[in-house]
Amino acid sequence: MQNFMQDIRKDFPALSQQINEKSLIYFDNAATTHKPKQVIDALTTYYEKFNANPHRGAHYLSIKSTEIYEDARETVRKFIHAKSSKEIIFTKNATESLNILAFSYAMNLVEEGDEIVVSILEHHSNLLPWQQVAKLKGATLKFLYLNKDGGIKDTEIESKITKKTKLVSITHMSNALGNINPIEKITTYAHQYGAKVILDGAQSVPHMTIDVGKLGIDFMVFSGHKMLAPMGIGVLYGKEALLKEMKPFLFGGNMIEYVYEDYASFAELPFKLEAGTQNVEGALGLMTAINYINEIGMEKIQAIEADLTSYALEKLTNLDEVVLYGSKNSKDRGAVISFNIKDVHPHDTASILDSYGVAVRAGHHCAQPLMRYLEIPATTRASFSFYNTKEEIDFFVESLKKVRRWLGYGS
Amino acid sequence: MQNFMQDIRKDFPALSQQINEKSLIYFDNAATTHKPKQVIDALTTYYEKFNANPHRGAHYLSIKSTEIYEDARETVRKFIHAKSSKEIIFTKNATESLNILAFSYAMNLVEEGDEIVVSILEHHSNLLPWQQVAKLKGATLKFLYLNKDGGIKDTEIESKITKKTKLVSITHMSNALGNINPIEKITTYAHQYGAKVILDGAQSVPHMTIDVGKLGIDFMVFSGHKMLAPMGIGVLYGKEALLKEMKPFLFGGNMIEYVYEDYASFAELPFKLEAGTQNVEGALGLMTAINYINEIGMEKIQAIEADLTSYALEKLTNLDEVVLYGSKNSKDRGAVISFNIKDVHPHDTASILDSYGVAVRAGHHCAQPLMRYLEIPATTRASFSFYNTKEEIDFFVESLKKVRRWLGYGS
Amino acid sequence: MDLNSIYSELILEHSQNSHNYRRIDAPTLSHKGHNPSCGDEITLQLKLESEIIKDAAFSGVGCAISKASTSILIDLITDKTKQEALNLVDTFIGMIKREVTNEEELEILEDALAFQNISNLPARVKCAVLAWHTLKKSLE
Amino acid sequence: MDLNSIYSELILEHSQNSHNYRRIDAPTLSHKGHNPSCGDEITLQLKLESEIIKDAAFSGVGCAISKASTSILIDLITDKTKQEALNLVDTFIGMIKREVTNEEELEILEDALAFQNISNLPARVKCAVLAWHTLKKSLE
Ligand SMILES: Cc1ncc(COP(=O)(O)O)c(C=O)c1O
Ligand SMILES: Cc1ncc(COP(=O)(O)O)c(C=O)c1O
Repeated sequence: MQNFMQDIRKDFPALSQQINEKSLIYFDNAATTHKPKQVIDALTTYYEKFNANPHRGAHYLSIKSTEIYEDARETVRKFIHAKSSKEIIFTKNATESLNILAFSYAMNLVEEGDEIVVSILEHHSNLLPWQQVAKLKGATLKFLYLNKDGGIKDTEIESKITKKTKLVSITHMSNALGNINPIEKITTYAHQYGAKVILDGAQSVPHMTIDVGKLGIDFMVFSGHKMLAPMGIGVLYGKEALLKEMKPFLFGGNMIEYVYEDYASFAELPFKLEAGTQNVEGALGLMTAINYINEIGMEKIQAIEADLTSYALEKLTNLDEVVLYGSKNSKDRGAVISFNIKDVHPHDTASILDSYGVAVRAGHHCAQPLMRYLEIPATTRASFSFYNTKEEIDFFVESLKKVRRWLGYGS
Repeated sequence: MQNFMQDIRKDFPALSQQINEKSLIYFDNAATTHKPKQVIDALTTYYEKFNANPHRGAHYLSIKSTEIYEDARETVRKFIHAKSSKEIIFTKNATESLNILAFSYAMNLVEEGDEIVVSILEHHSNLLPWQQVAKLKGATLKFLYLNKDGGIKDTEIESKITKKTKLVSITHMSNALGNINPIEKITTYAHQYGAKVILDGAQSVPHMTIDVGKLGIDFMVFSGHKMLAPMGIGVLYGKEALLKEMKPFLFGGNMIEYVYEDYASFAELPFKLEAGTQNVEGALGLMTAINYINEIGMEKIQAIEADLTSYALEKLTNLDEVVLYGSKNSKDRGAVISFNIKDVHPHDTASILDSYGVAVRAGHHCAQPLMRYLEIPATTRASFSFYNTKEEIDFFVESLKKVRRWLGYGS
Repeated sequence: MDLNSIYSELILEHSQNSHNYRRIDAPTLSHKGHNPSCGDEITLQLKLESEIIKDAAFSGVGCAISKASTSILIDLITDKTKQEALNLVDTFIGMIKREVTNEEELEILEDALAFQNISNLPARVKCAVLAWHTLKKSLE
Repeated sequence: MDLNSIYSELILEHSQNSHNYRRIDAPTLSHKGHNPSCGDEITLQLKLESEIIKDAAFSGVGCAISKASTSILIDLITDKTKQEALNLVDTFIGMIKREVTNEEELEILEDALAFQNISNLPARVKCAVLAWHTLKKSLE
């Protein structure tokens, strides 16, 4: 394990930096992860050897770019166990994927009086698009609330998802608390009423094996940058029959069949939903990142991250000055820990930790309604990746202990 | 000049490749350009030393990423001579920028019976969004047609832009023919009637000095990948007062102020129009590309490209088997040459040239209505960048001469 | 890439002044195939008499490869049954996709074997298969 | 980065149990300032008597820096004229942006000089200026 970790960390140049004369401890992985040199090198090679506009050219570089782009699509398909590569649409991030679903799918599905169900845990990106649809269509947005543990109870699901529900859009793993939601239960329940289920996989796809078929979901979204790939590339997965019904979201080059002055017909899936020049290098980066993850093995990644999380949870539970949010049971959560230090605003905590080289996030984590629900203005969040270590957690905890003193409290 | 060119070409690793055992001659620059090593290195450094989610974190890497992203915005602002960096919105490509304008601006501006004016030269990306707006609003899409030279005559402008016109969206330089349109005339004329003008600068921003104020336009769009930067980054420029009126296009993280369960207020410009995690490395790549262009100097770039274009035009004019499209006058055009070889379909031409290592494009160039207007199914297109050379043009012309023979014609 | 194997005598012959490039009077089937990304557009006309393709012809625009492929297809299917023609299409598509590689099986393609190496030119595969897909659609 | 210069005695004193953290009866002006990205929300209350700020106080939530900055601001503007207060705000913002660097000019900021180095902590600049911007908006 020791050696394995040393090897792994060598793959990530950013991890061996000094920040403020301290070794960087990067615990902001839920925001974005660092990139292994395999991904960085793949991009460099792409620029040096390939780089052309795919799908449109008869020349060598264009053919290569097309191959790379479509290989990336197939790699994503396998990774999430989708049936067909037509079900994989490349977008710029999870947020765009959700907006496509809101405006090109839900706007045609939801009618006045219908209900859309989300949870109070949602990231703004999985909330604002539904507020828009609800407003424009005269539908109602309903929230699944949490029990004390941060979990969603069966009774909550059963009472909120009803025959009025047309759509459930829910996060798999909360970026703010780390909680993992009971997706299979929700899909089974939603499908009873014929409602469609969208999974926000931004936090789960990077950290657990995903089988869209087993989960029973209709759509899923995620972002490359949270899973070792570059920013600027995201994915929208949808069941082929459903994507087929959808009208295009962006209109322009690449997504057309015939174009007349006053009329145009559109290409088949997946191209119908990919307008303009696509981010080929982003797709290549995502493919390379997935290959990297597969090489380590998702099960190993999950085991390492679960181990780090329970180690950190235990240490933090032992600190009197720390208030923890989210499930106490590390089985119900991913590698995200939200907490506060008594009497200290999370921004001060984050700045002080930063001075020790420890990068954590402070704020509402794009989940203002959740913060309001928990009656806290903000939290401090430490989120781990498989490349983090227990030694880093030890140092982080030691640094945390100094925070109150910096702010003039006895301890 | 000789030495300068040698130095420049060394900056572009992709240019010194062998393709099919021939030296690559890359004449598909209107589709996408290659990237100088300065850009590639900037990305590598970013991944190795920075890389974090901007605008949300109190830690060092996040602060650096924020700085890089906002520096990039300021660099773009200066490059196109916009007044404020609030006028610069980062998007994924020119196509997305145009869709934002269609759905977040034009849909609120255009009413039944109004007219939207485009030209018959438009790229599908600057046509399909307007078809949608026209259809959804019951407005009429009007086309500026061409004279024999491929130019748009004053009388055409004067007869098509009328008091019914609400919006003119026009390409600065045609990607299919190379023609440069008389933008100042169009804006002056459109503004007389209070119509707004959108400039599709996808082909012009990479190749000429742009001053949005002098051009008098209201909005402009372009893509990074056509100007030495990566794919996945584009720009929407708009006058601040106009962008301010616009409703958001994508909804989610980053573009909010306050979020409640059933309601959200939005951030100020430019953030209101940038939802979700942005492509920071793309913005950095664009900034580095602009710095590279500035270092050479846009005037020098223009001079080199004009020289290459007239050299090639002259050579091609002398070939009996070549039919040229677009203006005969190299002053009215950018570094794009569209042509066909008699009796030969452009796809065959492109494949044969490819076997000589010459990368050109064949097809409708995302301008089907133009092809139909010109009554040709497709053209072959050679498009130059300042890093191309006359020797490359010589070789290209020699290879062209062999095309008819490959297809069994005497010469 | 070996251009000679693509722009071969046979293919050039069929791409220029093909005897199949004409119109049939009163065809029983007429189907348009298109390749929007290239602008290729080919109309295939068939005259069927009780399951037998008695006559076939094409018109439209296309590159040398798509025209030759169409013309060779027509030679091949004339006087064949619908079922035989469909079988030829499947074998041809199989050959292009490198799924059918058995030489004996491929033999029935006769002149159409000239396209065996088209997958070395991935950008042109669409041109080679256009007419075959069109035939399949029109017969089904 | 020198944390000592940020979390100094003075700032800590003002951020905890500040004597200005209270409510005024019948304020003449009450203005809410917020920093959505952090969740900071501060209400500034003023009692003006013919252009003189007779009393000022704040309430709300915020980090140590925003609370200290607010409290120090309040000490500074109490018994000053509106014009003097606005001048202090401009000088303070100028200092933070490193546009005003002349020491004599900065002297009027007194305790607020403690924030001179906050720009070394770019993520916290917003916290330090929140109250000052809020005051400016409320007076204008
Ligand atoms: C004139 C013109 N407009 C718009 C576009 C669309 O750019 P993109 O595909 O990068 O969105 C292009 C390039 O393809 C173009 O040449
Ligand atoms: C749960 C969740 N959903 C959606 C998003 C949005 O992802 P992006 O910003 O990459 O679009 C994030 C990340 O910020 C997230 O954590």
